Amino acid sequence: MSIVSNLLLLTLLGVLLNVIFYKSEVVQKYISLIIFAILTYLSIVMYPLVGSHFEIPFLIAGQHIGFTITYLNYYFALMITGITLLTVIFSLKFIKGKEGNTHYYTVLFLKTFGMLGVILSSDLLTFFVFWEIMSWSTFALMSTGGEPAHRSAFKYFVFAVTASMILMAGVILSYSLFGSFDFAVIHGKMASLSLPMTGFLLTIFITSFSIESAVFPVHSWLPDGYSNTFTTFTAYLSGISTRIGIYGIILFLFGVFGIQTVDKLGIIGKINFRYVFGIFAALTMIVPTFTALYQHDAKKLIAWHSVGQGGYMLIGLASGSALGIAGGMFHVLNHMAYVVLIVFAIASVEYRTGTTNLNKLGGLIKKMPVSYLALLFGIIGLAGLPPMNGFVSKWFIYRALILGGYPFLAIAAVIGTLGTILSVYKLIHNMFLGQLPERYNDVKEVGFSMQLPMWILMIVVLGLGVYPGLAMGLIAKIQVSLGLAAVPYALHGIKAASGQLDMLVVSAVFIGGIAVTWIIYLLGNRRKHVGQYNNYAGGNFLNKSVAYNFNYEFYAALEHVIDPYRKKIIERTERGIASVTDAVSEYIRRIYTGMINTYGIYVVTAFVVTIIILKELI
Amino acid sequence: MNGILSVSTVLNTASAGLIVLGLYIVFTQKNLIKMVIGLDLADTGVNVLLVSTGYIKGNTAPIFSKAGLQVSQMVDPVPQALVLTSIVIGFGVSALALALIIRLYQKTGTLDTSKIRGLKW
Amino acid sequence: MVNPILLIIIPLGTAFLISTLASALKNTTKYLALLALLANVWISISLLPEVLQRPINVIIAGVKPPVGINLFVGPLGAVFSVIISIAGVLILLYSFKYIEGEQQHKYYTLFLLLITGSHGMILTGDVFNLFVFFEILAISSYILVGYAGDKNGFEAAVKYLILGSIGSIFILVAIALIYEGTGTLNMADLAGKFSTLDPARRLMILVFFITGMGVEAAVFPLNSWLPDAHSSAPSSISAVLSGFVIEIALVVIIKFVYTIFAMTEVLGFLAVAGVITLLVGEFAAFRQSNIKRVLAYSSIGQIGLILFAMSLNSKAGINAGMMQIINHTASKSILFLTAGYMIVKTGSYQFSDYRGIAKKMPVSSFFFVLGVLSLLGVPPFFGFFSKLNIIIAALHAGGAFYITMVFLVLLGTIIESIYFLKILQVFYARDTAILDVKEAPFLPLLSIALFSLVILLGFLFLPQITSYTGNIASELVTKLQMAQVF
Amino acid sequence: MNTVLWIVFLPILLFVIGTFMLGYSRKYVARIERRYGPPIQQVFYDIFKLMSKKTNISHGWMHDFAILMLLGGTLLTMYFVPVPGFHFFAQYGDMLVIMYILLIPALGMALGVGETANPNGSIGISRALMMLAGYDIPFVLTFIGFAMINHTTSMYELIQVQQAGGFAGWGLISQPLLGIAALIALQGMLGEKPFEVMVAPHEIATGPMTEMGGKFLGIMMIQHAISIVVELTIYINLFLGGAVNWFDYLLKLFILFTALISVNAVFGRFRTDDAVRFMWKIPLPLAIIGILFIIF
Repeated sequence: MSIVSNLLLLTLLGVLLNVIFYKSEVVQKYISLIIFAILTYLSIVMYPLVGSHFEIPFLIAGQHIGFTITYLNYYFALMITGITLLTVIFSLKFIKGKEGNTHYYTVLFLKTFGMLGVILSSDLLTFFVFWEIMSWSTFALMSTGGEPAHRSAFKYFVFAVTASMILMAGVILSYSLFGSFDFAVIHGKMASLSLPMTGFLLTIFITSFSIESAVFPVHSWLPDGYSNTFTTFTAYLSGISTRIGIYGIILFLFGVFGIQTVDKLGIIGKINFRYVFGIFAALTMIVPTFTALYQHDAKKLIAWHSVGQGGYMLIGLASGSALGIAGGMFHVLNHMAYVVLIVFAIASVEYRTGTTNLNKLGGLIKKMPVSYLALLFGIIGLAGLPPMNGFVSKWFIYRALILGGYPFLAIAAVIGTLGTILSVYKLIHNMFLGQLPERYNDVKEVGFSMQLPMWILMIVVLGLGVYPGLAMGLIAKIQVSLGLAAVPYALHGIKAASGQLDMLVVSAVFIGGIAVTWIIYLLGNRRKHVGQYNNYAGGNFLNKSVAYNFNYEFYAALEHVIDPYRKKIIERTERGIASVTDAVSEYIRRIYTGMINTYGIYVVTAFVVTIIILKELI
Repeated sequence: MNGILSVSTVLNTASAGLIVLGLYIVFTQKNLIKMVIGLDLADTGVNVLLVSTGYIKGNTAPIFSKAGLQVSQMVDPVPQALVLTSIVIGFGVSALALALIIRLYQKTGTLDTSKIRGLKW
Repeated sequence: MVNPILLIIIPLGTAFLISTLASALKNTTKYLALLALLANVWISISLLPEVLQRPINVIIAGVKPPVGINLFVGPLGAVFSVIISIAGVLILLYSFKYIEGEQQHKYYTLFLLLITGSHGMILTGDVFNLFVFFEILAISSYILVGYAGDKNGFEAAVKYLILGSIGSIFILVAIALIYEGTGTLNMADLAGKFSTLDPARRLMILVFFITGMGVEAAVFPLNSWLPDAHSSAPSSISAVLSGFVIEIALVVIIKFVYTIFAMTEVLGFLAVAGVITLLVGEFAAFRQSNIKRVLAYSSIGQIGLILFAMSLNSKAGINAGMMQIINHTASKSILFLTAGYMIVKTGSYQFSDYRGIAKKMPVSSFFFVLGVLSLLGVPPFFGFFSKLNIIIAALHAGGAFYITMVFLVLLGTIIESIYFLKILQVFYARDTAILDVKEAPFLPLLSIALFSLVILLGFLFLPQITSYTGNIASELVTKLQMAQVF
Repeated sequence: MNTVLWIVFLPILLFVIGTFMLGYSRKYVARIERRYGPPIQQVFYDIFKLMSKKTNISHGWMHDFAILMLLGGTLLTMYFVPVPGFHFFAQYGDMLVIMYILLIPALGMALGVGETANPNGSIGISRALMMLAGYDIPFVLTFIGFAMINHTTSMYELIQVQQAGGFAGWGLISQPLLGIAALIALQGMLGEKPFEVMVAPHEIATGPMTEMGGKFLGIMMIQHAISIVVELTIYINLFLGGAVNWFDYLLKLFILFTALISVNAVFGRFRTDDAVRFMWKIPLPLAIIGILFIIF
């Protein structure tokens, strides 16, 4: 039981040590490495303790701070500590000597502390306390990296504080309704609550979590916020930070409210709460994914996809079937693995070339093959093509949607996938393929400490793709523990009555196909490698002075088709809200005119108004 | 005294009139000195009101000026004590106000409240 | 038993002593003031346990109430005395360096008078005495607002004075009406007799009193003096005014409404007034560029929140409101005091001129952040627990009305968070325009640090604090203490 | 044993069919254009010629690997699509799997072409991917509708369902809107005119094939032959009731292909944006209306 307190205390210790040694980067990085290694170990060996409960004897409003270990939060704890460890390993070199890195590890620890607290908490109040710590440290994470980061972090803050306040209202409303903060107690009393109130409460919670997990239309803080900070933080934030919102949604939909309660919340006919939620998820998949097409910055492109991929997780959860929920939860892990892999690859390129601008890069495959491979694995996962892991979870989701009778949500998922394929190809093409600019001629592959996390993640991405059962075992247990039907899984696929999935066979046939092709390939004469200037140029010659490349406005024609539909409603609404707030506050300020005579009149007016109102009251 | 005009009615009316007049001056006059005068007027009105609360018809001042004067023949002494305190305070506030206004005048060169709006919004 | 009257006499006596001995003592008068306030701290703290057992009723000059004048020290008075004394000492400590010059003895005299008035207002058991102490407090704060001697200071002082005088006229009218109706000025006596008055007169008295006191308590729209006064006063005085002066006036209103007038039916109206005050304050602060005006408007917002909490007509509400007062006293003092040295060092009130000040004044900036976090109610700082309790209390009051109010309160918090964050981002900007700014001296920082201990470690002492504030709640809501004495 | 034989001979079989179909297509179009046209086995000669070229230019390892991914992915798809007498792999992957492994060859080629560092290639890939966004959405939507109504995503089971219903059970008959939408999308998927802007020989020097020569182009042609058959088979399986035997199968292949290349022969090519717009304006609403019919 002490493992939970050890986990939390160790992270706090990490914060403390990093604050103390804020001057020495070397000390900081080794402390962080060691502590995160221990944390990862601890969260792995936490497994036998699943089901146990733990309290810190400290009262807030008559409530102990309670923690519990369930399969669900074990799953998330593993992801958090694992990915943080990899981020730290990657950062060892990456962050060295960068401006503004003094508190790099401190905020990382603080953020981890908040996230671990959120997922391990067993009652609403503890959840909220850690949620707040998490939001503030996310803000701190986003703020590192200069003026644009400050601005976008500010935007995040506005959303996050709104989310926090909504969550606070929900937390306290449910306390006054149920008389307890404890998840289990609330779950037990849920049936006694009237349906409109249940719907109201659930909407409050889901709205709050939706903001944190960047669901359309409250997603706009994410792309800038994630892409303006350090690239390693981009990876960390996209990989796990946003997904704590998903954790909240899973916990409240299935753990606290229960799927039976949620399904009672009908609106009209087949349209129920889940369906409405699914529509938002569908929009989350489509709109941000196609916005990603327009990006010229690798980090921003991935950040937009990070929004879009959240839609897949949510739509899986919204489908309500065992397969869909499993797909949603599995996609959290898969997305984390491949998105971090992708961003690490981008970070490697940034580390060597100093830019992530897609219009300035190109041809780096010759110089950085490992990073290229990492990016390739990542984008195949992201696009959801076999045999990588992204395919498996997306397959669950598509299938759940089709068989559950949600054709339009399913097509939204397909549209999202197509948009993803298009933009990830642009990503890999503009960075690694095409012509290598002369200025990158002496670029080298990154060192071992940066390659290691990439190799690990490549193995994870491919491994989970071929053997999804590795994770499905835990997910099935989570489903059972949440009172859902478990998905019938096998080590390398799924067991279902009609239309099965066996990733091992798919991969084996693929490899077989490649082998056959290789034989055919060998039948021909030997190929000869030539340089990039030895190229067809319509009969002309090429040399380094000729920019013979196609990467700017890669999808101009498609953009031309989509443009009329991009009304930027969200942006304009946000700007509208901001200017209304400004105007309101500007008018309210004007109450204080500076004229003492008016002030006196206010007093008498207040007096008269009070009398008039109170006369009615008494 | 008989009829409508009892002493307390007169006093109450007078005090209400003074207070309203004083506040009216404060709200309408732009000269700070005049505002202070208005405040003083209102203050006086309140003091009249205070005194009137202790008035008992037909009784004398609460001073043992004549032998054999009973307490029951006197008006309530407490409000008189209160009024004394209140007058002193009022005096102090007026003096302070005028002092501050003088300093303000030295800094700004005007007594017009519509021009003394360095602090607003 | 220590006589609570010393709480009033010591600062009052020291004030006169300082002003008479000023020529002899020169600049050492401040130590005298410190001694007096330290004595106050000791007295108020030693009173606490006793008062919680049974309230103390001090009879002055041997004449028993209801005729004589008395001090009534209930849990409310005792806890507030502690708040006033401690905040007073710490702010005085800050003033040691902050207030300089030949005439500083005037500052300390007035400061002590202000403390006298504060203690008097909260402890007195007599309605007219309340007025007298109110005037002592008010007059000393008028002068202190203009202490800096600049144009803004005088302008604010004059405005404050005129509005304050209007307020005191209203209070005095209320007192006259009270005396006319009941023939008594003693609060405990009044509490018994007030209900015998006819409703119209009760209403008149109540409204006169609330309006008059409301000017000092900064309830919208009576608070128009506040942004000017709090932003133009020396920062130490801003801290005092925001820290406990407006709260005292507010608590007096609450005390009267609950116990003396016993008109709890108007509480709903006060709750709405509180929320309106909160929203007006936060929105008005939203576009400010002067750091002290931001803080002043934020005080309006906070006072609205406290008024809302205390008007919930429940123990939980008063409990939460008291915690919020403690939080606001500590965090707003921190903010004003740190801002004070930033203004001194940079010479500017515009926070946009403080770009990257965190590099030059790291300690001050750090405390500023702490103050902001606690004020916004971020866990695990003290402000979180008070805000949490306020919302719990509000939702326990039940009904769509209070749910709406809670959402408005939370909206206010969002606005507040945004404008404070803007300031923090300026503080921690990477690029810095200021070159020759140094950290504030040690003594002021010590004072700020002691304040921040309250918000940092407050959550460890939650049970104790709750037991004190809980007593206040029962004093006000069930009127137990009042009955114990009489 | 039977399965092993199928696994070994299916690719060869489909390759032969595909090559003859390509040859037939050239001849058919030539006749419409009043030309004589090449012999029907011309494609065989071409492939043999390309495979035996001396010089094989490559721009790097991804260029080499892309070609393996291209044909490997196509073979993978081929095995999962049921043909009469062989549906061994259908139990390991359903239509959803097929839909996504169909994209592997495209991705492989895209990566390889990218490495060739020829802007014509990149433009071709860009166009191909945009076209993908155009035709794949309606195509997948028709499949979703069809799968939803039959409560299965397995292609083999979809065939069974259709065959159980006889001629009226054919997807094209029972769900005509979906069938027509998918037919139009299929034209795009095959890259026939009017949807062949990604190759556009006169504008971008055959696009993706610009830097491909020798055995690389040869393998691409082999892949093209197989993939045409596979894509047509998918349509047959989904909407033409599958095939009960090889005669039925070849007949349906022949008729369908003839229909498509007839369109190919008489149309010019759409600009990319027009093609995408066309796909989103005609087949997509058709498919949506079809699905609305299914729901209500």
